[in-house]
Amino acid sequence: MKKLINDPEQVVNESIEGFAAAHRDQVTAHFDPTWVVRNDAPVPGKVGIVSGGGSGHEPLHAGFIGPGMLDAACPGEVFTSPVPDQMQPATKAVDGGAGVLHIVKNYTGDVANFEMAAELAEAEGTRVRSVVIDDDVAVQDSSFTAGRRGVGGTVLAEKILGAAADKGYDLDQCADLLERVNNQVRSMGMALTPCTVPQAGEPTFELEEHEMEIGIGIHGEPGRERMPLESADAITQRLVNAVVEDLPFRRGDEVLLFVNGMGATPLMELYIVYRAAERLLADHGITVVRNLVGDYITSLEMAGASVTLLKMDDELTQLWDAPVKTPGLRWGM
Amino acid sequence: MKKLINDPEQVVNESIEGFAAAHRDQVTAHFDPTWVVRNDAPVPGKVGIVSGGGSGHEPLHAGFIGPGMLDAACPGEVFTSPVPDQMQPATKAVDGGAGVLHIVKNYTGDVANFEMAAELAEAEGTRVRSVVIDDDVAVQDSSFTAGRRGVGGTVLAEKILGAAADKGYDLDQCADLLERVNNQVRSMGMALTPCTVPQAGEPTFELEEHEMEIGIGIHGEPGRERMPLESADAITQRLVNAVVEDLPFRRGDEVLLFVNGMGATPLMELYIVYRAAERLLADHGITVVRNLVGDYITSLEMAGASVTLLKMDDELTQLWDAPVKTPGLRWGM
Amino acid sequence: MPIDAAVVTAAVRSCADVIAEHRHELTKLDSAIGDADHGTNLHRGFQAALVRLPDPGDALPADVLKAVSMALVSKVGGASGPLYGTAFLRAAGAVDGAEHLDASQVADALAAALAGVQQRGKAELGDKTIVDALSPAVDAARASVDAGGGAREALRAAADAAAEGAEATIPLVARKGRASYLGERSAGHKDPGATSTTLLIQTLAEQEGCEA
Amino acid sequence: MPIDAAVVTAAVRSCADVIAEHRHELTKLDSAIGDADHGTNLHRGFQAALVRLPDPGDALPADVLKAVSMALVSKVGGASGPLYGTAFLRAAGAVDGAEHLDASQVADALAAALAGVQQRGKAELGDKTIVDALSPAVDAARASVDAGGGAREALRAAADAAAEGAEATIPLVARKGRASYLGERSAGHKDPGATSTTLLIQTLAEQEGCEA
Ligand SMILES: Nc1ncnc2c1ncn2[C@@H]1O[C@H](COP(=O)(O)OP(=O)(O)O)[C@@H](O)[C@H]1O
Ligand SMILES: Nc1ncnc2c1ncn2[C@@H]1O[C@H](COP(=O)(O)OP(=O)(O)O)[C@@H](O)[C@H]1O
Ligand SMILES: [Mg+2]
Ligand SMILES: [Mg+2]
Ligand SMILES: [Mg+2]
Ligand SMILES: [Mg+2]
Repeated sequence: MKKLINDPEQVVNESIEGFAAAHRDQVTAHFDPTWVVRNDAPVPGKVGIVSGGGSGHEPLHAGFIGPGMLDAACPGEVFTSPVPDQMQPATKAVDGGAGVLHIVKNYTGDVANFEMAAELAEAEGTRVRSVVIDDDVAVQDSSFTAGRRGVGGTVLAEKILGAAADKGYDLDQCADLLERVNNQVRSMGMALTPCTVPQAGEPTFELEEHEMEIGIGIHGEPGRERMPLESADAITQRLVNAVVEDLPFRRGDEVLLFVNGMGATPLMELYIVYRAAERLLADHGITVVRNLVGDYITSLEMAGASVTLLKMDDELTQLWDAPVKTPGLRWGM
Repeated sequence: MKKLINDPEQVVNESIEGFAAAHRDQVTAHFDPTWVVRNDAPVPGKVGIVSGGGSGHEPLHAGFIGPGMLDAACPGEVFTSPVPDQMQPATKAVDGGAGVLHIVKNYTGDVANFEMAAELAEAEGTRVRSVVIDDDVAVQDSSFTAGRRGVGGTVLAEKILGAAADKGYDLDQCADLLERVNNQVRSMGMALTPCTVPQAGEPTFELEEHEMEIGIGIHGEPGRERMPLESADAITQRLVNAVVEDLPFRRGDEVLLFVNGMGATPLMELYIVYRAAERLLADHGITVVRNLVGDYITSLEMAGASVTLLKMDDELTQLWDAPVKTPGLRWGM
Repeated sequence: MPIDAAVVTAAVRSCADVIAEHRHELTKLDSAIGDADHGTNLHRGFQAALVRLPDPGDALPADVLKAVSMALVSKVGGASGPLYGTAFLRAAGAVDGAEHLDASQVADALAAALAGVQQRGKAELGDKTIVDALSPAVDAARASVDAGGGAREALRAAADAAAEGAEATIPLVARKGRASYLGERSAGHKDPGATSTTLLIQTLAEQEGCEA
Repeated sequence: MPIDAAVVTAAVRSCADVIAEHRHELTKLDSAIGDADHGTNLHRGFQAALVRLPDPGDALPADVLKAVSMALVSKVGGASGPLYGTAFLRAAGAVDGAEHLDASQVADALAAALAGVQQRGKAELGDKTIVDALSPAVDAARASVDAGGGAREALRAAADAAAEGAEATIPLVARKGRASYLGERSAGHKDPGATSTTLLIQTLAEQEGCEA
């Protein structure tokens, strides 16, 4: 395991310390339990937006704290959902009187821990609504299973909900909007290499030089299928087609195209994927009206990429374009 | 070689096509020769800022095109400096009547090609001034050698010069400022893994599991020294001390601390390095007044990091804080 | 020796030791079909539990179980934190007020733990989860008690049944938890949670003092 | 057969073939002490040169050399593009107006190429660069001509001297080019540029028609 770390047990604490130091004008970190909050929280009258999840996906989530996006984030251990003890103070701290929205990725652990946290917060008098993001089309959806994972769509959801809360949406409107975003967003990812959880010390799986994993999530897990490595165009076609067919996105749709790097993939390669994806969508009669290209929801040092499509309309476009000022995503201020 | 590419010969073209498509509202790409320019060039009366260099360092340089930073960039083949045929039309296109500044990294090829380009531009009536960035303290400076490489300082220089040109600095003032920035900035980098140039197909060097390279540049080359892997804190100490002692930075200095990822290093690890660096600087009596943490000048999928320090003053701080709107660096607009 | 707070406390300590010892093995299982953290997660939780154990002198067995529950919920995270946390909380509820536990109460505690896990996690037998070890364990313990066995026998029966249940997860295609994302590829691997459940029940079955 | 534009053109084609053949080897050398692109760079340049070669029917040797120079400058990039581009440009200048080249003009062209490389690159003998192959080649060619040798002998002498010069770069610590960044670690590797220079001169020495 080759990593720029001191102690596998301390990676989360130390990186959050560094993060909070680098952005001390904007955020404050609390430890044991660990949560990070914007300095001007709570914003009176605004719905507080809280997210969280395992660490190792940076900049998600703490990197998205700031005006126009999250009010607080709860980083768990690497690839391990946070515990209710973290969500409880975070939720309380960002309640400006309008209640708090929890944006939860659909993993058994995340859902259960956020559920317990919401129960605790409600008991203390904070109104909480939770919406679960499950946009990963690689996983078959079924009521008999854990369902689909929450992946790339989460980044878009956090941006859009942050803007909505800023615009004065109330808690129920925020929850409804988040559900709508989740219903209109789909993702699929692939990996060229595994990654190594610091505390495990060994790669999560082994891949031959000419193999890839298709249908991966964001936790270094193997995907739905292992197959021979293909060209960027062919891989992109697999991802785009799976995403388009799932919703389905239709001729005439306007979308936000998000090409996300899993961590180790050079930006150069992400733009090669973007090029292919935009062309394929044009063939489907789908227009890309907004885009995002880069490493926003990662899997440590995994090499690979994911494609996310969000069906856009005027409301979503306005919310997407609204100013945002976070360490990981910033425009308009 | 595992990469998200189609054809090793086409990686630069295809990624620039994707880049230009993703940012078509802001930039236009020209091919054969390849150069990328902001859509509103030339900005009348403003000094044009042009940079360029080998590809594989993304977002540098094309990712920094836009208001407040570069007017045009010339991407060479991977790790190969661009040719005068590229700089010539780029330079002409951004000359708004106030001349053009070339920001050149100190490599034999970059310097020679930009030199030829400047001669050609001057012959065509465009005033050009070139300044060479050579901030890498890993390389011993000497008039008998090629001198020091231009590395992380380039990112800071491009931001600051873009702001200066926006503020109305004339060509000579820009060149003087760039020289001043170059005199006040120092960098040092290290690698945990090599990278693979697509056209070469094989890693640039081999490293054992417990080894690292100290004193690397940004071209996948081995560093000054190979040594046993150390903790993030110990590695950061090596980088910071080398940088501090070189200028030297002194007690009471205010600096911009730039922790840069080489490509594959998770943001989590960069913040662990940031944490260590800020503490070490505090021990030296040096105050971090601005910072930048992330992958801004990369070496394909190399894992590793570099530390850059720029001595700040009121002028530089104001220019750093000025609005910038590029795909790779954005704030204030 | 009755199963009092001191015995339960000793059992928790033994569990912490066993998890510490097997944590790499559990993480390795989780690496195959999950995200390589199950051993690390439980180890963190049981270490936290050790610190929070009440003084057995002024505590009931339920207090000890509740302290473990709190530690697991607030330190483990992931899927297993809330699930095991709920299991211990429900077990505590099942023996609320008791100063020492007899065989039947032990079986009740296990049954309550299972009910809690299923309520939180919605998993059925055969989904390749903790339930696949815990559910047969509950049945075996109850059967042993019904046949007149003591706590030691009930726990031994439970441990054997859990082990068998955990082995039986190998060919299963997961329907709950992270392994479900792998679809067919989850078959051929033993479930980490069923394995840790087995280790914990085996530890209780070996615990000195569990003779009631 | 005099060394006219047709022979020079044929020589350029041979050079392109040789570089194509050795490009991986050159890139590999560059990978050890540079950035793994020297072979790729030169190959791109010589392929571009092939496309731009003038019709030998209406061209002088200098025109052919100039076309190669332009192609290298506008397609190679890196250090070697401007250096080789300047070399060919200066070689063209040295034989300006000549319809065919005699042995002395060949030696002059090599000398002019060296002067161009040194003016652009500021490298001295022993800096572990192109100069280490080209400089002894120039001396050997001149000596051969002075001793009454023809173009073929001069080029053979130059090729041998270049090869020796390139071998001699192995122990050197680089002072110019990318390899200089490695400091002491650059010793023990053959310089890619000196190697490609040797290949080019060897190709000229073997070229059919270079008998003048
Ligand atoms: N819904 C569920 N019901 C019961 N057990 C479950 C459920 N989901 C997951 N598990 C158990 O949790 C184990 C994984 O725990 P752990 O690795 O700590 O959490 P995570 O999956 O969040 O990383 C699985 O092996 C499985 O036995
Ligand atoms: N200043 C110089 N003078 C002469 N030759 C040089 C000089 N700098 C570099 N070279 C030659 O250029 C070669 C490298 O060329 P190439 O790999 O194409 O360019 P780059 O170093 O820009 O990647 C070196 O092996 C060396 O022989
Ligand atoms: Mg986990
Ligand atoms: Mg190069
Ligand atoms: Mg797990
Ligand atoms: Mg090179």
